[in-house]
Amino acid sequence: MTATVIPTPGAESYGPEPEPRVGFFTDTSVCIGCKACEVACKEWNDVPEEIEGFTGSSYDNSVALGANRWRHVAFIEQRVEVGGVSDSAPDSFVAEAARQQLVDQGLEPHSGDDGFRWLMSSDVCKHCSEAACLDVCPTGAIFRTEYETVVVQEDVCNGCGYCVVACPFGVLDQRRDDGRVWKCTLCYDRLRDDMEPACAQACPTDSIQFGPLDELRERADRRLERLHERGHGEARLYGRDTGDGVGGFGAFFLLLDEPEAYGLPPDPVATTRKLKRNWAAAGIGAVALAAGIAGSFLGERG
Amino acid sequence: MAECHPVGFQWVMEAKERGAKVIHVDPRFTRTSAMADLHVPLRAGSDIAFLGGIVNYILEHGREFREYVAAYTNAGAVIDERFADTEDLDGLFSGWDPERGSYDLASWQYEGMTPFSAAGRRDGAQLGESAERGQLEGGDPPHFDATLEHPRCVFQLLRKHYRRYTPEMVERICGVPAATLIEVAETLCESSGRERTGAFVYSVGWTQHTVGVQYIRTAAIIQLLLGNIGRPGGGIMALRGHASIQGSTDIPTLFDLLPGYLPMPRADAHQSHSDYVADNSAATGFWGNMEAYYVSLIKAWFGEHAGPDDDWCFDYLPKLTGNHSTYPTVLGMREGKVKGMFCLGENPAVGSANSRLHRLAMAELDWLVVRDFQEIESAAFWHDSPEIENGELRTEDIATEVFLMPAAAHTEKDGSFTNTQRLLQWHHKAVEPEDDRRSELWFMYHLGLRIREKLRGSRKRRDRPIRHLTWDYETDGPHDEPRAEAVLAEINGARADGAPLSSYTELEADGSTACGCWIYCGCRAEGRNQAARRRPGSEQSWVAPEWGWAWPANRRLLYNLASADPDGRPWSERKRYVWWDAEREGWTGEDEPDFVAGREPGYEPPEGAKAEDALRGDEPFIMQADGRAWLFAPAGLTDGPLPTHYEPHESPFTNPLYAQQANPARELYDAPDNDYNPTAGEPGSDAFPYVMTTYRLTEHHTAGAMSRTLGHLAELQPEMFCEVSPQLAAERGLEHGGWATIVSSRTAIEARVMVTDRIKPLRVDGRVAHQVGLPYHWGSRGISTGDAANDLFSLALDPNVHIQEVKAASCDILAGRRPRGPELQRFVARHRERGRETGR
Amino acid sequence: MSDGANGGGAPQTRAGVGARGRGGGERSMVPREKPRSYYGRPVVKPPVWTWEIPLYFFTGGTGGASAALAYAAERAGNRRLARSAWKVAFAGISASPPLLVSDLGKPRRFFNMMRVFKPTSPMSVGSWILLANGAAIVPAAAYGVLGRFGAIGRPAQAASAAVGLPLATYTAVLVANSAVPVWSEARWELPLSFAGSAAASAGAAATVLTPPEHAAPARRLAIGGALIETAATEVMHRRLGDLGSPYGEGTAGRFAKAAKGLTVGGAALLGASTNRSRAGAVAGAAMLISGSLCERWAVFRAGVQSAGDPSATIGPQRERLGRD
Amino acid sequence: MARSIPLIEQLRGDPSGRGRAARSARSASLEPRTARADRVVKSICPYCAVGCGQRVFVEDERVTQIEGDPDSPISRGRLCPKGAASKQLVNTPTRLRKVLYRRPYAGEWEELDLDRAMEMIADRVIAAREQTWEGEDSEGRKLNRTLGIASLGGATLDNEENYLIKKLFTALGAIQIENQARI
Repeated sequence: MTATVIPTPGAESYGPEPEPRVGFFTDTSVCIGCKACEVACKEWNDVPEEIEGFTGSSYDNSVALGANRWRHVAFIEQRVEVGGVSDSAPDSFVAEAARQQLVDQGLEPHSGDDGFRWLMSSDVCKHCSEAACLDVCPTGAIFRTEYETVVVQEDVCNGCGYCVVACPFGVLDQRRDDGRVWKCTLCYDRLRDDMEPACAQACPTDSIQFGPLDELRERADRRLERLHERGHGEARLYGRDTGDGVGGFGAFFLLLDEPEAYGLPPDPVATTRKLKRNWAAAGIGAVALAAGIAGSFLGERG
Repeated sequence: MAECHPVGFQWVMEAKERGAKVIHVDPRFTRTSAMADLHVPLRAGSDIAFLGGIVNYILEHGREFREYVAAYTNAGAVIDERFADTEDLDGLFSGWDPERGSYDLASWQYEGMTPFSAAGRRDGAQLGESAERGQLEGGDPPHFDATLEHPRCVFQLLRKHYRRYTPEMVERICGVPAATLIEVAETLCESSGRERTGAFVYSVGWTQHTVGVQYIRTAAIIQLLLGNIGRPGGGIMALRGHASIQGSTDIPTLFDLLPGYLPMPRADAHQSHSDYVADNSAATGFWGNMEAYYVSLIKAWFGEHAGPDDDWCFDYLPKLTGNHSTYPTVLGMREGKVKGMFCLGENPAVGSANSRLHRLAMAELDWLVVRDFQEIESAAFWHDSPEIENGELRTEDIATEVFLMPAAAHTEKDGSFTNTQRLLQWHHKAVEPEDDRRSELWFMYHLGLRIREKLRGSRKRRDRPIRHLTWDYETDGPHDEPRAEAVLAEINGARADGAPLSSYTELEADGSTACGCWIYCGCRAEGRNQAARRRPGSEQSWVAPEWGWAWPANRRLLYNLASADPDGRPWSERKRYVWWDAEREGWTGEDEPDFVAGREPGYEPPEGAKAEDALRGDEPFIMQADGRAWLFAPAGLTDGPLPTHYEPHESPFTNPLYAQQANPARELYDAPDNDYNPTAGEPGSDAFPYVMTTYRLTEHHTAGAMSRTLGHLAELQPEMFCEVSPQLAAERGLEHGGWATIVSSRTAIEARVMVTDRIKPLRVDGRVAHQVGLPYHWGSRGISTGDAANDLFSLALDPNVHIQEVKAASCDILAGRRPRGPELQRFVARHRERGRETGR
Repeated sequence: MSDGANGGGAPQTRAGVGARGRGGGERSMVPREKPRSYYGRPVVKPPVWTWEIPLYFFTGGTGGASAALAYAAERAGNRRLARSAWKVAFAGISASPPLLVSDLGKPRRFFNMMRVFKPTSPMSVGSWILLANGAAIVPAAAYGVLGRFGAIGRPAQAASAAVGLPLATYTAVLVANSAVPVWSEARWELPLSFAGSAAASAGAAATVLTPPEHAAPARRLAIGGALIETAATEVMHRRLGDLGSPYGEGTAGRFAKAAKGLTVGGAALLGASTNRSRAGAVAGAAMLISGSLCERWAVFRAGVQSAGDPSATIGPQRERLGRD
Repeated sequence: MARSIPLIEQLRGDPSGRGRAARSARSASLEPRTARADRVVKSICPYCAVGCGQRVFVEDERVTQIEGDPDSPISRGRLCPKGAASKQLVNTPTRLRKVLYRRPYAGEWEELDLDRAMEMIADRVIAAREQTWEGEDSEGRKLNRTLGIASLGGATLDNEENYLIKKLFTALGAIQIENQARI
């Protein structure tokens, strides 16, 4: 493997005694989908509104993370089938309509609890241990802070857009009228004053927990164990494992379904892990080009 | 609760984490349902049947908390033999007068008590009585069977009344499977008793019905039977929807009340101070001191001018002659009787039932003052409304003068809000309001000053109250803002020498004390603003008594003596809250005991004792004349002593229990633009085959003035939509993400369609019941706009409190957008007619 | 009103929902025909880059390869060819920075590119490469075309050739080093395709500007480049499999098709017209240049399309997890 | 602080340029705007009736931030989306600043001086009251009231405000005083 597993590249630059690494643990099993995080974030960070209109995607009208949305709450309506395989709601509409034909005639009584569930989850920048956006940023606008978070500096970013395609989660995006790229800063400014990030501070049910990452990981492990004990076998941690393709998330999640159901990649890999290979290929290309050029002159000179 | 009170819901989540079971009963699957252990969808408007089914389950299985019920409720009271139940009279109680359309309450009394004279109480019956006053002749029920076996005792009447509310009947009425009802009932029973308590939480989903008060009453019966009142973790929590809606009920901007739930005087019964006091005070319980509360209020308002010589200024108070609530007022506006109106932080053009009627009525006013943050629909009705759009109103024909005045925000004024737990919390001014922005305190005070100035020389009798009004509050700041603390001081009350009062027990009926709201007396005890107390929650007990101030007397849990047994011992250590400390000879515990200080549990009132002295030491319900909680309400309600299932005024279903379809005492208005849908069984009801219900979303606030105008909220729910089941969508050809038109006899509105499994069709009375869910936040103004759901609803009111039925009515829903222009009303008329021609 | 047979109506975005309800004909052994997603919405963001970037891929590639070609021609003593190639190199390289600047969200902050040197960032490395190219090409071309400033011109020519080669291929790293599946999964083929494309356009441009008798190496380079470009692209399409579907659909598909046609056709025409018609050679060269341009555009647009398809992101990841 | 040159800083302990070297002077000295607040004022959320505690940060007589008050035993520092939008509620540029007046039959708003508006409203209240005064009913019972003036609102207002509304209107004999609690 070419990957070098340094916990958070860049952090070493703050000397031998950096601040403890902080992050988020977003426990979606207690998320009530109120979107306080979205609003609190916008209020604190002066993020402009972006009205997408009525999307019909359950109660999600803010679509996705982006330059103008640093917290985004997903809503998933599901019928859970036997064996835990579940489908999103839209398909079940069709099935339901068909079943209705039977109901109209045979009138099977409607059960109060037939496995329907409504998942909600507040997404945010993952503040990856190996952050592709940070790696590819050519200006140093994106950097690893002393808290080992990943921040875009608005006074440096020149809007080159490379980070946009580098992020395996689609977190970063360019603000159209501004040209720069924006994303969650984990409230870098607030951290300086020992304040919690705005979203975590607002979250009514503590679905968003902020703190030193090692503490959060312990808390998450305990929570997962508890949920499993209670029979929620579908609960899983996402981004907790430092052995994953981005070296673990600084902002990780407890999910109740596969990541892709929430619009998250199941196995994200920091693209820079393959950087050496990419350069090797380019080197081969360049050598081939040189050889080709040289070869074109073969026979030219006696 | 997660949907509309997310921050309060953190405590539910915490309880759940500790093992509490959360059951959510709601027609739609909400964010609360998503967190609940069990979601029970039921047909909107059928809750009394559902709750009655639980009552029946408790009684049939002997699951009541027997000791609690026997000791603290009126279960053993024997009722007048003339009383006849709805089971006897097919849906009516005894005393129904079809001519007057109201009940004579005489036969509902405890046996052996003289009922109130009916003379001169015509308007009273229409108005409803305030149950808080515990109107009884006095003292304990004359006939009381502690064994609860007497056939006419309340306990037995209750059994008889609810016997037919079986799980099967519940399934038939509510669409809730019998097994689910049993599961809910069993869970409640298991969660109650000495060691455990269960709580009910409700909101306007229960109140906005023609039987709204009885919904709450049914829950109260359950909670009393299970011993869940006055105990920690028990109770019935009304989750109210506005920052100070509780405060605006306590210090009422309501037509029928004076501060502290004192009734407004009525022309038919109260021509003098003594009439009024005699009629409204009780011989026993704390309402026995009603005169002291009232006289202190009059002293606060009219100061030196109020005294026994002038009958305590009784003529200064305007008198009621019936229902003057907001809906009759709107009709008065429409008829031109009301000349001017103030809208103070309220948006009736979106938020009131039949809001269309409200807009039409506003166009008949001479003048309208709207005070708000934004140009809301109620201010814009003359140039931007559906009626302007469809040509029913033309701007150039509307004579109404409109004053739109910018209001100050909560950050721009001092003052107190009373939250949903009766907790007064002070908010401090952070910045001065800019430009013309002013508080209502400023507006009312300076308006009052100007009016007084203009009437200063008047010799008219009618102007005396305004001239004699105490109206000289200290002001400060660049705008001469009256000091809110000075007003609070008047509310709290003071002795003649100006010394602040500390408790309502200090109030006197002789004029030596002044108090603007007796239940708030003590909020400035020792001259300190108790509402501004902010000792951090982490630094005090879980009851947090030093955060803000709760009325009355900073009690956080009402009737908390019921947390102890009749001997004053906690029912259980686990659930101890307030108990009798025999060594210290006093009540003690986590909270301020809700009782006469130092009165021992064994206290027996001496002969002739009055007011609270007439209550025994083991009677915790101190506001009731008999000190007991009422399973059966012998007085105080206009539509029955026991809750009974009636169909909503507009329903696609007939009442399977009784021939009486809907609440006989409900208030209806035969007025233009207030046509009613035919209800089940009437010709034309087929035109409105579905149930519709309204609700809120987390992202918006009531009629939208404080949310649709803000980008950060508007983007989260950007458009009006309706929620329907996949089955209804199939039946009506509705397309997810497309448009639907919802029709009632009043009008038609359009909404984007959300087809969702969160709305389930139910099987009701042998048919499929479809429900249409309508968030009611939208109007034509602001960043996020849409049709107003309340346009669809009629004026059909609860007879006790005159609240409109917007949580259950009938409708039709069609695919596509609604007609525009004059075609809209023609379309509605055609729809109505089609039903009449082809329907049953 | 419709009969409502299908009235449940799924939302506009159906892609990637569960397998159920999807056409019943096929039976697959894998549990899901298509990976699940969140309302069919993309997982990764599409590039925000505009037309300047694919054009820059072309100008940089052509310029860089031309510098190497010119240097080789100098060494081979083909002065006529060298002169033409220096001109093309100068044009290509000097056109590149304005294109890059123009694409920036904050063009005034272009110089922030020089704020740090980030070995982990192909764009940072590329910026320094471009800077080096810019610094070298001016004296190199001045000497090569005008014959002046030889003292610095001569070493500059060597340097220009040396940095020109990576300029032609690093852009492939730039796109391959991303979360866009159709790019990142083509990391081995893209540089060769870009190198071939650069060779084709550089050779073709030099062919046009050089008298035929001196243009033979350029012609050979153009044809050889075209063949390598076509072959590498073909391998890439095949190896990408389903992931490469953007190259067969939509805008990217049209550009890919055009690129292939123009490149193969241009190479054939150029090869056939070697000794006959100058017009034919010019036409063939023009086709190759256009083909090269189309190829860059195909790659760019394929990235946009691939990023927009959640199954392209999720599918390979799920498969990878399944393998583990 | 001395302006550091990132390229040089890279050589001083941040070779990959991903950490301290890339940090701008602005970032190095960043602090939350709340740290600059002249005062923090304790308040209560103006939306629903849960009564969550708020802290209002004021700088140069402007509200610069509103967030939950961790001291509150009700809310423990948390807010819902509406409460979290309180800053926008009070600062939004669309908020009314001036009294607007619509004349009878007019098609437009016009600005009106606040003092003048107060005077006009006082006159109209007195006139409407005179016009619709009811001293007694047909049976001679005392009424002492007017049904010509109505007021709606109070649930969003302070207790002190409701008190003055009820007090003044009652003294004027107006009884149709209502609020959202009815609705």
